[in-house]
Amino acid sequence: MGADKVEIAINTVKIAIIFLMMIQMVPLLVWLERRGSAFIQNRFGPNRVGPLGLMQLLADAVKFITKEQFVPANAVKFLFLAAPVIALVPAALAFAAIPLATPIHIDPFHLLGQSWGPYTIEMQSVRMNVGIIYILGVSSLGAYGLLIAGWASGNKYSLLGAIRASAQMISYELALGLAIVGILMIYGTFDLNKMIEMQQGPFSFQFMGQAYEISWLPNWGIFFQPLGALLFFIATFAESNRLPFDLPESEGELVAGFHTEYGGFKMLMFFMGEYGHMMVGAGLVTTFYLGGFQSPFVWQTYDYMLNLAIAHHGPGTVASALTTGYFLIWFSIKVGLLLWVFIWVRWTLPRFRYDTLMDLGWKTLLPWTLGNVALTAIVLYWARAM
Amino acid sequence: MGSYDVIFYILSIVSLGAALGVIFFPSPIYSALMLAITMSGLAAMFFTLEAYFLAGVQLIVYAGAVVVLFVMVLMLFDLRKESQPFSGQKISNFFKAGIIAAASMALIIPLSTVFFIRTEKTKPVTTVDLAGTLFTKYVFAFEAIGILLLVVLVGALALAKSRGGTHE
Amino acid sequence: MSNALHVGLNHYLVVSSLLFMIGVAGVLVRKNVIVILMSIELMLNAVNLSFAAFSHFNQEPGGQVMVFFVMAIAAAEAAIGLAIAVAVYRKFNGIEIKLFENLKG
Amino acid sequence: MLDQLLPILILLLIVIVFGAGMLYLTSLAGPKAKQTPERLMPYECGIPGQDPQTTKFPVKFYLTAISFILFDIEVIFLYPWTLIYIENIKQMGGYLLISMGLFMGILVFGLFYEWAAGGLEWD
Repeated sequence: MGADKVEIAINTVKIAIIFLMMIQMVPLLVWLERRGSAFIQNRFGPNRVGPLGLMQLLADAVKFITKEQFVPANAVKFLFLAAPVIALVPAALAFAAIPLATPIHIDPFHLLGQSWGPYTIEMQSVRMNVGIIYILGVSSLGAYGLLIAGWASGNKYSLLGAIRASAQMISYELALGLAIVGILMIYGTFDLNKMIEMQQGPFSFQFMGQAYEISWLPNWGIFFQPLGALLFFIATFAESNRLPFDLPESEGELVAGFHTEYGGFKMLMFFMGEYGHMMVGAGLVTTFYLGGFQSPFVWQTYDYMLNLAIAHHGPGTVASALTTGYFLIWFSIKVGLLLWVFIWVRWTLPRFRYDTLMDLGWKTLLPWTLGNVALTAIVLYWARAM
Repeated sequence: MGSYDVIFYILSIVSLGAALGVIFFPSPIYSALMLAITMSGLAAMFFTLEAYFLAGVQLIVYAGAVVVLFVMVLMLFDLRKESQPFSGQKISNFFKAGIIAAASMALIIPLSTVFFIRTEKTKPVTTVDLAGTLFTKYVFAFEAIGILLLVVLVGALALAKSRGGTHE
Repeated sequence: MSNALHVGLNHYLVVSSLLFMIGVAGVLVRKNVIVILMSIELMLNAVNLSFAAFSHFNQEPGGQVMVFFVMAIAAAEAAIGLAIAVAVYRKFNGIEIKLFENLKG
Repeated sequence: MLDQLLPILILLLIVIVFGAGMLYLTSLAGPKAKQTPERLMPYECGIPGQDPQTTKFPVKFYLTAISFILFDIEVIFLYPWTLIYIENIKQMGGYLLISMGLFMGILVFGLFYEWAAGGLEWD
């Protein structure tokens, strides 16, 4: 967190900004979802409130805030109110470890009669040297939010919906953990920043001693592990209970599954948890398989962009801020595209029945990921050790 | 009293308090949630010991799988608050003396040496060392764990399939 | 006094022994089988903590490997313990420890 | 150590304060309606619900949770293996491949045994 008080303060503000940025994404994603589904189903979607329905976000927010704080009769009051916060914690903690861009280097400057020393601010809340294990550990806590919500609302059907949702979540967490092993074998590290550094430059690999290089492909993880990327992406759908995996909320008698009795801002918090998991999933897919925050066509390393900026603006804060902004834009473009795929799949694919859903998790995804791990190990051994 | 020590004391108070909650809450679902807090607190304490990989594994295995199983099973039993959760049977004096002796020994020895022995934090044990030792020195135990897991899987299946009782 | 508060190996041992004692007390005191299983998990975690502390202060990776194995075995034990508890619950419709006496041969 | 644990604790604090604060504020802002007994009934799509004791005890869920724990431990042992596999693949790659192959083989056999014994069926 930095040595002196100032750096700790800067980092705390940065953590709060990244968390609030994640929270601000929720109304935007809700709007994108409604416009997107309207576009897919050939209708208009919200366009009354402000241009293109953008003010609809504000209208939704006000509606959620002014709803009545309703707690049903045989609910356990404290847990009933605590469940939305518990559902929000894993997504926020997991998003903290995803690298957004290269760090900003600020040169010493003079302000308010004091000279402030040089700072480097990491563009992520916490730089973990076991990044991916921490993210898996924290997102496995997501099941508690559902279980407590289902049990505390005293409604028999929401309890059943909660247990179904958490059973689905834990079985796909297995496939998620195994799908990552394939790409981890190739990177050989858990640190997400090192993984992104490894994905620089044109596509190059060693095979039986010679090094090959394909100059028109970027050196991204998806070209090393196409099957692993697909399996990981499917598993992130199920992790965030998104369609076609949101069956526990949609059956006739389960009505809305574990959040049947919830309304107002508590409901919005469950949305924040769901969209938070979606953004963590999209961030992980970009970091592992799509080269993190790097631009696809300028394949040189980071310093290429830095030198370009320095050539125009001279070394200093402005140059590094420009490169960080450049990479931040590329990161948000990739995550945005993946979020659109989440929404696009939701409004095109039909829903699974519960037993086919669990069969897919245990009988197709799990064997495929095990096969992928075995195949990668053998091919790696054949390529590198022979 | 650096900031490192303050964090250690906060985490240990949280973990021990939650552990006390596990055994003193009458309704078992509350004690299961307290167990989840204890596990996460211990994961944070592994962080202070710079065993980052262990902290992540603790979160994945304990806080995210074992305690979720406890919570699920308790919810399926649908128990409400237990009338009198503590077993009232008498504990013989000999047994009580043994407990008090063991407890005091376990506390006095580390507490007494706190004032004399000063252990400095060394270079941390990295995950690569852990993996290196695991697959070279302890590889037999590693394979034995694989067989143990298979046995447990077969056992759990047999238990789940059995109707309980003597028929068929 | 402030020298003694500087955290060393012994502080971790004190916390681990306290946690172990809470686990033992839980096993002795409670009636519900699942809470007894949870107290056993507490005891195993106390051992994990002291293993990690010794491994950190003595620069010995063996300690962390032991924590790894203890976790694997404790999770397997919790799984089997719960499977037995559920089987007993389905048969005797109660979850107190005294129902387990009916399992005698 | 500190620059990895402190941000997480601060973020946890921020999330809890944000969540609890917003809940409290919105409870002030919302209207206060009269709590009639019908209104407080759990939502059963209008049909008066039975009491919760009559639900059938579904055994299937805890079996999934148990097999999840067992295969999760297998995944946990794979993670340190991936760290050291690529680096010293030249000198001990074969040895590592065989040791992990044996471990995974045992557990894949366990998975197929569970599949055959119907552990993964959903009635």
